[in-house]
Amino acid sequence: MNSAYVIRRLLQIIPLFLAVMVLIFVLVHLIPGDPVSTLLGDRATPDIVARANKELGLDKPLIVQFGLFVVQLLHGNLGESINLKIPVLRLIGERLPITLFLTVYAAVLGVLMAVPLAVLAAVRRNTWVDALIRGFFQFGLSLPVFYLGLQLLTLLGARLGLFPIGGYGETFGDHLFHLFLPALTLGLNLAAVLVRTLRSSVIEVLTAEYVDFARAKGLRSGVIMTRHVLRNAMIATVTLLGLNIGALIGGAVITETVFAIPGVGRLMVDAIFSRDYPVVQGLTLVFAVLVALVFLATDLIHARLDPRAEVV
Amino acid sequence: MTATLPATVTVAPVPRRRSLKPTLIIGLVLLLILLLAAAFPRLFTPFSPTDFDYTAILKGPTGKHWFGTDNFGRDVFSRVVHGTRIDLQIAFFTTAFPFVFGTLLGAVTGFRGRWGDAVVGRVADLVVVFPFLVLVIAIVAVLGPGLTNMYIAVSAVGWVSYWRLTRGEVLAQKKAEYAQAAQVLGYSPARVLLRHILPNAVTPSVVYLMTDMSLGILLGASLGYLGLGAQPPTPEWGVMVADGKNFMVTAWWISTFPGLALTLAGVTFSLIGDGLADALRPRA
Amino acid sequence: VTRGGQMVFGRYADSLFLDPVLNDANLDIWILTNLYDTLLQPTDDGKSVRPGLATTYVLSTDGKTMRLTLRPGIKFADGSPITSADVKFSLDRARNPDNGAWNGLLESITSVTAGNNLVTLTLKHPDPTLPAALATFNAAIMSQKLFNAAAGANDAAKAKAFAEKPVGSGPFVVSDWKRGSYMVLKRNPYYWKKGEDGKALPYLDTLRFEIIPDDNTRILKLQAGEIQGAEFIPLSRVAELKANPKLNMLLFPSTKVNDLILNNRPKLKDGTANPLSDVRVRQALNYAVNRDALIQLVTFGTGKPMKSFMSSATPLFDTTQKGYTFDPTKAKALLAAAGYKNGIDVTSMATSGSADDLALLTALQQMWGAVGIRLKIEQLDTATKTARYRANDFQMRTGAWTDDIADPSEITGYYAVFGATEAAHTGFKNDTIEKLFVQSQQETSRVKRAGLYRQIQTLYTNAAPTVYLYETPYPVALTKNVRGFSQIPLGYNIFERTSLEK
Amino acid sequence: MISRWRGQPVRAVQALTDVNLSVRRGETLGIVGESGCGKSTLARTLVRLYTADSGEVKYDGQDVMALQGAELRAYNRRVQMIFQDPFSSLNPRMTVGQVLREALSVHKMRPAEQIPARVTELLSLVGLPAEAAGRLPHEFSGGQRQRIGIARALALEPECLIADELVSALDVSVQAQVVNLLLELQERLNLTVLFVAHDLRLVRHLSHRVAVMYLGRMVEVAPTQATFESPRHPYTQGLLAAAPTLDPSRRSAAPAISGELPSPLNVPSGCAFRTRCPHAFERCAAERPLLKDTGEGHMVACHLYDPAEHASTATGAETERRAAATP
Amino acid sequence: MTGGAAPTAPLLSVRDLNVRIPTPGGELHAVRGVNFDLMPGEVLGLVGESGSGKSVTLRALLKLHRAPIRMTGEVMYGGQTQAGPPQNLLTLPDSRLRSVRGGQISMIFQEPMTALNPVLSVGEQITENLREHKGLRGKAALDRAAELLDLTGIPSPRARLADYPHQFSGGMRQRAMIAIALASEPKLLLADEPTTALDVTIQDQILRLLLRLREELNMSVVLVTHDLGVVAQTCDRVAVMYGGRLMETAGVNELFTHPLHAYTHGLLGSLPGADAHRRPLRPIPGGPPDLRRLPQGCTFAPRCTYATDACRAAEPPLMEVAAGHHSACIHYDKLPPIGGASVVESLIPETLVLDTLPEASL
Ligand SMILES: Nc1ncnc2c1ncn2[C@@H]1O[C@H](COP(=O)(O)OP(=O)(O)OP(=O)(O)O)[C@@H](O)[C@H]1O
Ligand SMILES: Nc1ncnc2c1ncn2[C@@H]1O[C@H](COP(=O)(O)OP(=O)(O)OP(=O)(O)O)[C@@H](O)[C@H]1O
Ligand SMILES: [Mg+2]
Ligand SMILES: [Mg+2]
Repeated sequence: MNSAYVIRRLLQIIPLFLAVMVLIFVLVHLIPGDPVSTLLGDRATPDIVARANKELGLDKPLIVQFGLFVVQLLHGNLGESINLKIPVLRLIGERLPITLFLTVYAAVLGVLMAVPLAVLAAVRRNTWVDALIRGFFQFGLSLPVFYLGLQLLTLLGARLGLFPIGGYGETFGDHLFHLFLPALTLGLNLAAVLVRTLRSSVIEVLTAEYVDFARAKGLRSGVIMTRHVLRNAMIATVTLLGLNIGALIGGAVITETVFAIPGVGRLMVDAIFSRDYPVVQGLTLVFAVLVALVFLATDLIHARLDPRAEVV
Repeated sequence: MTATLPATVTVAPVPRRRSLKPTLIIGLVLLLILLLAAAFPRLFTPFSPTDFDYTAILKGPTGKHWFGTDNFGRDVFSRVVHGTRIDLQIAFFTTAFPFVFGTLLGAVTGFRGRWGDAVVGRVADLVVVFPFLVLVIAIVAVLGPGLTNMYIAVSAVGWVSYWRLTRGEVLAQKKAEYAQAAQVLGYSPARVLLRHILPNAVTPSVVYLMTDMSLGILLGASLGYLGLGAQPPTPEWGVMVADGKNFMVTAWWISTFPGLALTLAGVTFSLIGDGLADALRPRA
Repeated sequence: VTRGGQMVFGRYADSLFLDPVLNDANLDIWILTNLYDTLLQPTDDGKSVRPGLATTYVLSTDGKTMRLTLRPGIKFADGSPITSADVKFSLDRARNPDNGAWNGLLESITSVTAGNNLVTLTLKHPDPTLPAALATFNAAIMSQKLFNAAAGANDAAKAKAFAEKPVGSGPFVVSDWKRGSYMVLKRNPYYWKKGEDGKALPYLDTLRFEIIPDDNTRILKLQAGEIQGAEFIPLSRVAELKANPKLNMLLFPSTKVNDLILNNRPKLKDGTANPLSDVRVRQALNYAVNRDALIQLVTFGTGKPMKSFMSSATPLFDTTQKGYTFDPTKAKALLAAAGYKNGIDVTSMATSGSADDLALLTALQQMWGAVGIRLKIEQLDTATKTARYRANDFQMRTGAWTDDIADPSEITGYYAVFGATEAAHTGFKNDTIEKLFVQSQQETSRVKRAGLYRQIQTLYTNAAPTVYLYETPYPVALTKNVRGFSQIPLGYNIFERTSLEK
Repeated sequence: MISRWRGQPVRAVQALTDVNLSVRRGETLGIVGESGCGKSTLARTLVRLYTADSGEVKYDGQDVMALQGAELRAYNRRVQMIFQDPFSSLNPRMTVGQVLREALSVHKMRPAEQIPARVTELLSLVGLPAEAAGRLPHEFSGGQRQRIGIARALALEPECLIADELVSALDVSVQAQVVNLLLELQERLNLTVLFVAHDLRLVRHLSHRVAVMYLGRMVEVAPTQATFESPRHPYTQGLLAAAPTLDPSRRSAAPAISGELPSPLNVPSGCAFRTRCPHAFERCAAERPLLKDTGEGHMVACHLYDPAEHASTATGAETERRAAATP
Repeated sequence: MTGGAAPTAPLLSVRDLNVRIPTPGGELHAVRGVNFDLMPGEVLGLVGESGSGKSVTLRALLKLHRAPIRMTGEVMYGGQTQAGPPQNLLTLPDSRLRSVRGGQISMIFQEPMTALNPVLSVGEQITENLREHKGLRGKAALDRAAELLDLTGIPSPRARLADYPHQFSGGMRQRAMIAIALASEPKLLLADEPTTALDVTIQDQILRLLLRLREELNMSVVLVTHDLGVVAQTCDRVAVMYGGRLMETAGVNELFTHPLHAYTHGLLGSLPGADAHRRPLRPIPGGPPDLRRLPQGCTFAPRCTYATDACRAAEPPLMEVAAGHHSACIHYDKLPPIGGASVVESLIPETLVLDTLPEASL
């Protein structure tokens, strides 16, 4: 893995970014509805709407608006939210860390759940233990997040009072505590996906010659499991994890709603529904870059784990 | 030269078919049940899934209403059974196009490579980094709400997975000797790809298709939560779960039973997927 | 009463813009009066006004001048005095036609003159709505000095800067605001109102709004005692929470009406004929609605049938109005008379994700289906829905309205008068109503004005440009120890007398 | 000079052009060499699975590299390949009958109604029962699968067979069955065979002439007997010495050739073998030896046998070399 | 078993070894009653066709098979450092077995690409063995690892320790694997086709290396292969396996000159000989048996030209038919003599002496 590769990959994000930029601009302006009348609702007379549109520059031809958008972007400015009347960059700056925290937390919990259980299922494959683990995660995979989240909230939060209901707290420790349930909800879903692949790769790796070779060397089974089996089995899983984390970043909407977490997922949905163009555009661009970075990170980790991976 | 070839070599009687794995059998049986429920919902249900019964609002499960009734006095059991058709439809339509298109595209680009592959790769990148929800909402907003447009939105994104899977597999398979043999036998590229490589490269896609079907239904539920999915009074499991969420405390049965149905469908698809992975693996 | 303490109140969404003049949404309006005080204030029943920052107002006999006397010794939350100059500044800003969506409420004022502690308003014409308008959020009094000190080149920019942490004259002042997450209000030590104990209000030290979008989560948090109050309790949960001994489930009377807004035009946007242009069809739609059943199904018994286009809590609501009864036979007959023996197909837009809209339309599908009206539901996100109806591209849509001002003119101007928004975009226009409304806007006699409104309501009901459904209350749940909270029919959440008892 | 789109194997073809390696009708040419030396690449290039960027392969006077579409398919009908791996060389999802019928019908080898009969005929030709037609490849043993592969190639009635490691994957007892089949078919159908293998014993048994490759280059091409009895190139000699003989009484202690095969990505300059050659001298690093006829069709690419150039170094060595060259 | 010249106790003594593998198509009896002895310092070749059970046998010696595969019989190992009676490895508890595995007995696998862990550097894979069995850590372990690589003939060993298996060529991988196996200085090396994946020139190098190391370390070796040439060049004694059973065991010269089993006979006969250019070979007809459905009697009978009803009636046991020569063929005495010249031949003429090549003088 070399820095030239990283730089090249980073440069590749630029055309992607441009494509996303054009696409999102066209798309948000193509969909019917406009921010002003949505915000003003019933009471807005055509005059008022027209005036507000003029103030926001929404009366200009689309191509001009696009030009202005690009010019602003070049100055590092993502514009100002039409609804909240504060700079988009600030808005994202406030909310993104929460979502990222949640995402990483969920990924960590997901992996912590998936790895030992997948290994257990693989080692005890085709026994009731395996069936139980797979059944449990199938359950996790088949239930909508809002249902799962609410059940966890009701049970672990309200009934047993183990965790706070919603919110995310002030300090790092608070975050860990408050975001446990939402992270668990997302993590369960993630783990459900991971367990499937991880289990089959562990099974596959277990039959590999080098595992037998390791046993023939007289190594302890713990060493064999971690050094030889898991390291190899994780290779395929890391890519999958990357793909899923990418999806998680933008897909935490429902979790954020259920758990009252003011993250970007919720912001995005609100912004789309209210046609808050600058927010949608800004968030989309940030998402795209983030997801691309996650993919890059995944590839780098992959290369770390698998010396055979060609990173040139 | 007097070669002493054995006139014929006896061919050992190998069992023609590996016996189907129990998982696949259970999966197929469950699918059959689901299909029956989808085809003839009335056979199983004494009540209409849409008619109100003001005298039985929010009643818990009883001998009459097995799964209880909802806030309109509709029989939850009937709604769950009738929902089967919609949800299988969702499972089918959210995956049919992505599967066919993604697989074929993956086959062609994997086989041909070069610039077509590069272009599709870039488009796939774009699709993957673009927030899905924005796309769905945009498409639904332009075309109107409802399942059809949800299908379109999902299709616009869903093909990428199949494209990746098939492309990778075709890349691997085209190096296999049987594929090269087909080329050397002077078959047209189309024949080599479609008749020889594709059938051997489609398995991962088919297996993923099963997972994807569960995910499709689940997505339908999530979009239902945002009001972008099935439109009332259509009984759709995901939307039923979403609708029942306000009654989760007072009338748990409204969302729990459709939730179980979702799980059942998920289990069915995943059992079939695992079974198919096994059955489709060519025997060496 | 116990003083002090912090109350946490769960809101379903955060405010957007805390400027009294330039804000747009109920999310702002409904809490603004806790931050900004007005010259007059709506009474608790929302039907009339009482003194606020002004102790009295006097109208000239021709009704074209109003003189208000400011309360002595009043201060902004930073301790600076509230002067008549501030009042002039605020009212001028509020009525500036370039500013926001609300200036129309003060449209009758031609000039504001500030005297010592007197403010004189000169009017274009006698305006019976003016006292109510002065009790409305947009006429709140801001500090000219503080506002002008805010960063920004023009009014809009200053407003943005100022509204991030506004200092007003209301009982509370913003101390911390994390958008989308929480907003902390501190007690304004300079607030003029006195409590039961003779000391200054408010009782609470701090008031914290937590943003909890999901209904279930809000309730769970309330039940767990993590918050002391929660707004927008789903009506389906009301009975359950009422039975909870630890909670007070309150249903505050509101001016909220829930109706179906019909496109009355002969042709729909796509050029097809619109059966709803026939008054008989519209009446049939109204007759075919079983409001009592709807109230049970959708509002879980908490609503009451609409009798007029305006809510029964709106001033000058005519108590003799009957609205429409449930009469499917008559509905059928009317449809037949209109030439639709085989029924009609109609489509209604609904707000996607709104459980209430869905429940309502699902129920209507059933009821109307029985008389041959086949309803198709089209769920659209708010923006699309708004864009569609503003472009008259709809046949029916779910509608809901809450008054912002303690006067019937607002809702009437929107629903019954053609005006700029074509009678709530229905395209309905009744010449008599138009005339009566103009008259009512200058009629200072309450009795005569009530008579005009009675005629308007009757005419409107008969023409049925909308389908009357039900009125719903504001459902707020509080823990048992919370006292003195109210939400007035206009929706304002009033925390000035709220206290946490031991 | 030539480069295939990925690089190295190029040299295989380059050697071919230099040598003007020709295969006569009915002849069996054996090609041996270590793994990765380009045997398969050469075989595949000949059937146009790979295309040479430059250089020329002529079949019956036809430039094979220039063939396109129908012409190429017609060429492939005449020049068929059989593959090494009995497991992956058959489409696992097609029955033997389908495989053969497809080949027959695509190339219209027989009218439709005669196809089933021809399938049976082909199967019996390779010693398989007629009912084999209904079976899938996995139901056969490795040796039987190689027979199926041969039948598939024969379906097109080719003139030339290119057999890439045809029997390498088979056990000796079964290997012999397939070798016999190949011998018999060649006799009966007058086939030209290019037999690519690394088993020297088999190559000697089957071939009329043998070509030895090292790192993509031809180092020695000679009649079989000459190759095995008087190998000239040091590599050929080492290769033969390294092959384990079946005589337990003849064991040697020292390895025949030391060192590893260099990476094909980084072929040594001059003679590619010089890094492992016990006889390497300065010139071997500087100059690439060309394949030259050293008499009786025995061609070697080694400076030791290159009198013209070698003369300039030392005369003594020259005489010695001559003595060795004509034993 | 046959101590012959060396009257010491065998290092390894295998009795009635059976391995049964449950498969969906029925139980696969992969190894059936295998018996043999291995003397200290001896190289035993285990030959047989693909699928005859060589690898399964070898793995069973170290109890490497996992449930549901069942191993029965005795694998008596007498080479423990602390002198004591030989122990049955098949019944040894895992904790004790671990010190034997890799410590006393090492194994090298057929495919160095798949047997080396692709994600661990070669150095890590050697040092983990040193840590486990020699207690070496850190620098000491690295030094020793480099020494071992050097021993197997890998140039600049120190630098190559950090390389991953895929950065090695096939021959080097096999050397690395040997280095790993030798790290613990074992008494016994089990080599499962250590050269099958390699080119002849490399195979030649590796085999010479093994023989040299055997001398230096006085190891015993079990060498599994299906290449008779390799056997001839490397082994002291040979065991021929077919259908999960040992068919014949003999000293290596004995086996190549006087094979006493129809199968060995056929095997040697099917090889191309020097004198029969382009003549039909003499294959053994048919193919190897399906271990799930073994024929009645001698497993080789269906392919055997000498088979009689007696062969098909009962499976003949492995009997001593000559001194140190065991065979499981009831017709061992009726086999025609093997055409000595045609089988035991050398590939290259003995007359060719490499040194006669012209030497370039400079
Ligand atoms: N598609 C390819 N891309 C890159 N390199 C290739 C490709 N095919 C072959 N090579 C390289 O070309 C060289 C020659 O390979 P080839 O397969 O022809 O060797 P071979 O002599 O047939 O070896 P073997 O005995 O192992 O089959 C090797 O170094 C190989 O790695
Ligand atoms: N894990 C297993 N599961 C099922 N069958 C197995 C397993 N391992 C080995 N076998 C079967 O056991 C038999 C003997 O296999 P083994 O690997 O010992 O053969 P071998 O003599 O080593 O052959 P080769 O020369 O191909 O390595 C074969 O039929 C094989 O298919
Ligand atoms: Mg090859
Ligand atoms: Mg083996």
